[in-house]
Amino acid sequence: MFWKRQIPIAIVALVGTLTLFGWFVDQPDIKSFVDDDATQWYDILASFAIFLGALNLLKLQMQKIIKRKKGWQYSIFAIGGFIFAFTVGFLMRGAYTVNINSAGETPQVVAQVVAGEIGGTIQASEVLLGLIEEDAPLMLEKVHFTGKSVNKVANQLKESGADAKIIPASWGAHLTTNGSFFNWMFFKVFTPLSATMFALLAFLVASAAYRAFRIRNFEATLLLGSGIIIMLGRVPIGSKISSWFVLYVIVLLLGVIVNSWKRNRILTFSTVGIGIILVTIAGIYMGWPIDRPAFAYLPKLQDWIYLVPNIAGARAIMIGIGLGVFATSIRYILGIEKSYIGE
Amino acid sequence: MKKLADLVIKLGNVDRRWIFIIIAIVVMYPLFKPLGLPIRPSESSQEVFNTIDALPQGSKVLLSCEYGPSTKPEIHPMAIGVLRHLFEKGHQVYVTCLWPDGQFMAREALEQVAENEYNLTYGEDYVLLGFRPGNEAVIKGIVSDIRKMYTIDSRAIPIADIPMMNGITNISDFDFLFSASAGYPGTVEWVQLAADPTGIPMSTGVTSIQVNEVMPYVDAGQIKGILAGMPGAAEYEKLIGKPGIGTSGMDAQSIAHVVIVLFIIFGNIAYYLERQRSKKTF
Amino acid sequence: MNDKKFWFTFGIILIAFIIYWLLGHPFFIVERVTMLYAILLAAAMLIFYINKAKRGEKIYLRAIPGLKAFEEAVGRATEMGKPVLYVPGIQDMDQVETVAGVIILGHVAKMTARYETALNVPVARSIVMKAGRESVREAYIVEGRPDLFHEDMVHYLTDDQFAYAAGVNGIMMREKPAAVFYQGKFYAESLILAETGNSIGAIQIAGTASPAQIPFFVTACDYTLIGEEFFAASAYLSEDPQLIGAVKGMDILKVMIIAIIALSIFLRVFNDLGWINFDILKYLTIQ
Amino acid sequence: MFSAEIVGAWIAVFLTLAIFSYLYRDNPFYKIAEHIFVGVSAGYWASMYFWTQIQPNLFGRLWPALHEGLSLGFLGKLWYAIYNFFNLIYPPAFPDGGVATGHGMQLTYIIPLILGIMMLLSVFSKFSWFARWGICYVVGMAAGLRAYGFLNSNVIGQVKGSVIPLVGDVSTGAIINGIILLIGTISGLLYFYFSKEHKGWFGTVGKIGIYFLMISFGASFGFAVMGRISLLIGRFTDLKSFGGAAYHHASLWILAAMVILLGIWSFFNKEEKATKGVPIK
Repeated sequence: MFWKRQIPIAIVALVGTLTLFGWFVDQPDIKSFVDDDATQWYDILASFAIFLGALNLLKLQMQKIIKRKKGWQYSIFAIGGFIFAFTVGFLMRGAYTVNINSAGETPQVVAQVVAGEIGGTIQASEVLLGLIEEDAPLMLEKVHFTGKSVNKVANQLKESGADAKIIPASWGAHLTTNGSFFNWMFFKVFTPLSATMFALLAFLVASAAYRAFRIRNFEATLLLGSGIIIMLGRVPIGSKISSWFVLYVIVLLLGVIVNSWKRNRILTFSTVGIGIILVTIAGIYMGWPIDRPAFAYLPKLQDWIYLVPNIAGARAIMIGIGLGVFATSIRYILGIEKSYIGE
Repeated sequence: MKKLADLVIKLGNVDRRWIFIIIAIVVMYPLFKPLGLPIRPSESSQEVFNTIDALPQGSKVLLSCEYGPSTKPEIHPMAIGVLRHLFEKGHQVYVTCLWPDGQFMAREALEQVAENEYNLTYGEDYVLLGFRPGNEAVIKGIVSDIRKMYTIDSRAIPIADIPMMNGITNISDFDFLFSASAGYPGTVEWVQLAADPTGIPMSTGVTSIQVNEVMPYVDAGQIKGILAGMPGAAEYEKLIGKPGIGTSGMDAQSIAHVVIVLFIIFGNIAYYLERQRSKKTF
Repeated sequence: MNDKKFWFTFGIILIAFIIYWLLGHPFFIVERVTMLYAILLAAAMLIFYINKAKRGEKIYLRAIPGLKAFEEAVGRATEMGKPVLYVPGIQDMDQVETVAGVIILGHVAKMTARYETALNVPVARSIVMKAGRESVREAYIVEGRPDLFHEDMVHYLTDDQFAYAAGVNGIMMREKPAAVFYQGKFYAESLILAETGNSIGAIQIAGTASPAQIPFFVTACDYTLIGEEFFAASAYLSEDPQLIGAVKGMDILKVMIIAIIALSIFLRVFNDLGWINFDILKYLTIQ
Repeated sequence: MFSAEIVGAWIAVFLTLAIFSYLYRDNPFYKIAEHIFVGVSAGYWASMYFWTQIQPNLFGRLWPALHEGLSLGFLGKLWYAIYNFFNLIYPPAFPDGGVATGHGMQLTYIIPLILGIMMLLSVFSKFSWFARWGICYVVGMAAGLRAYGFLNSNVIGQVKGSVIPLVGDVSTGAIINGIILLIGTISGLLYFYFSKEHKGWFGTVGKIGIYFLMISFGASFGFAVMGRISLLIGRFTDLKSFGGAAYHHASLWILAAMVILLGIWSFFNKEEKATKGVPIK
């Protein structure tokens, strides 16, 4: 129990206290440990946690396959995907380029190979080869995924008389070198998958707008109202909607409110009627400018909602969250809250 | 009247796949046939522009990329816009990433803007320090000693060999901080651990979803202005006078918003009619 | 005032700090002293009320409207002879919200045991499944209906977000529960779930602290426990003194914050008018 | 003809459309794409974290590259013997002569290494508690950082933001807005006050508070919709470019193939369709 329970709690208390009060200490040794080394340890452990996650995933998917659980066939794709990414990340450099140090005796032949390699005309390649100097070799832009394919090109170049050298990307940089295999995986496999997962939500939001966002009570009315104003006012089309149109809509809404409040037809119709007449008179008098009165012009109205009542609400939530996180953190440090070890 | 109400109620319960198709068409159409709606910069985007515009020439700017492919449509145009503005003014740009994906995004943006458009030199005008894992701890490391966090950059070049890293030891050596952020860790952590404790001026560009989480900081002056989602990016493109991806998405964005608002209104009418009817039958 | 241990510790820390300060406070970043006071004060407040609750002193918590609706919803499901569906979010037990969700699950299970209504709890993490089972089992035993409990009430679907959402949707379409509870940590799947629940006409009660998902729940569900309400609800239902004490402590902190805002505004007005020479804003900026 | 770029485009289009096919209904294409995603992202994350942190900042500190002419003592030789063993197994991360990432040797970093290895061992159920120490370090540190950060920026910073100027060089409009902001913040905070009944004036304050919160949630709602549409626009832009002649119209071909295959699949899986997907009223 001691190792499983007391020590972990002590670690949290010690590290937490050190980090929290490290903010106030100006002693170089402590400061350097708290600010630099302790944070580095944290980063390193965070990295190990990622590996742990990957191992757990493999374990789970393997179990699914071995026990032939429902849908186990799909787990093969998960494991296959992992093996592919792991190979590209750890076992293959996936990025080789060729440097030509000199074109040798027969630049025309070399130019032919170069043109085949990077595309473009033979003349253009000859010009490129002409630029080679002592310390400035020509770097061919094409990146090869495998050593085999780059060897082929290098050999061709050598056969045509050039002095060519294969330059592999260094380990670590191979992840983001432009054109590397890992880079290719990121943009061609990882990107479409993760981006499309999120894009699905646009459709689901639309369908929820149609079928689930209901005005049930006053709170929901406020919410949908401010949401609609933000949605229209934030985008260019909002500035094309006349403030007079918005005023007429407000009058109609007023009628709905009066109707649900008093349930009196005469009162409702007279409210709407008078409202429409007033707005029309004001409109004729002012000459129907699109952006006035400003409070009914969507971009302006949107800005006000966004900057005043919205911030008020968001600030109340922010302070609440701040207090909540503070309280939870203090409870962790003091060892009162132990849910992170499953208690 | 009754028939109309019947129709509305029936339409209110239409298979949702019809709605999916409508949205797909509405978003796709303007991409092929742009409408060219005018863009008006909002106050908070203007503030970002003014802050960056007022930086003295040759300032050292830390740009942090915390977004990935899933949020690229919103944040990438901002990163590009801000980079263009910074390079136009001749500032030095240091790029860090708190998200692993951010490194790819940053490289793409730098390639497009720094290399192709401005022909700048790596290591003198801009540097991509790259990604380091550890979330807020990385920020804390950059604040106290960037050289312990980054001994090599994303191209595996030692920091000592990069000319523009001369004299940079921690965050106080930078003049400005911009966080292009799509979530955790991101803007909130930069405010809490860098901008507030050290006082470095900071602006941010965030995804729409995050805006409300960050707005109180903007109002309290902890952040100087904010670019909010794709429209924020379009506004920034308008401010620097270089339309890009953000601007071209605005037509589709506008129309889709109108359609969704109409959906909400129509859905509620159907709901109202239906409720009226069920009240009568019981 | 009768918390001797608390005041004793408090006194020792205070005296130690005063001595340290009088010794010339070596290695201390003086600009951050406001923050130190704030941390000590806030932490002391929390600990004080947690201790108070632990000692068994009664702390009043107001009724939360959404919580009353729980009983109504279960009651209606009973009348209609349909099951109750409970979704405890998609995250693991390391999230505070999931913990709160499991605590509330126990409460709902008590009601379904009393009313003899079927309960269905699909979960997305295996640890949540274990915790949820324990909590439901205990509720049924407490209500004296262990015969109605069976393990499959709480069952694991899948870890993946959208696959889980699709699975829960399937359950809703097939079983047509009359009451659906969403209590826990939710992300984008919130609107998928709430929309489906809405289309089958169930009473829906949600509770979450993720600000970005609250709007979808508010518009699509009948009742929503918002943010801190949700945590307070779990404290209220679990009757755990540590949680209740913390809720009370945070309440007091909120009042103090409001008081500080009010005071600071006065001080600022006086300073701006030149009546006093004290700029409060300087003390509220901590670098 | 079949360059990596074009093959990649076809794969990207296939994966994109496979995920979109979920909108029709849950189907094998979606499930395949989803599982590939899970696997690839795990491998991707592991590679990124290893090459950006563990290799340069952990191994680089434990076994830094030895400068020429530097002689090691017995213990030093022993220490590097361990390294040479790693070098034998996986030379890319452990090149000959030490990891050259500019660090000096710092043996205190053995502690995170041990904690990290313990974390990995926790995959075996017997050692499952091994992970606790590492997790606790992370939890403790996060708690210390956050307690300060949140109290400073989210509480004190916001208190400062609420202290609005009422006199001096401020317009009337700004004062009115400031007061609305203040009322909203305070009433919003009081809505979350639990240890007093919301009745009488206090109830009214709470009501005002919830109205402000609702307006704020409304804004979040508007922004959420906005964000999701933006992401869809981004995806369609990509599909559009992959539909071009440069990629042999990948988007169109794969779309057509997928529609046909889904049609066939639906035809053979009709029974399920009756219970799933179709909205019920």
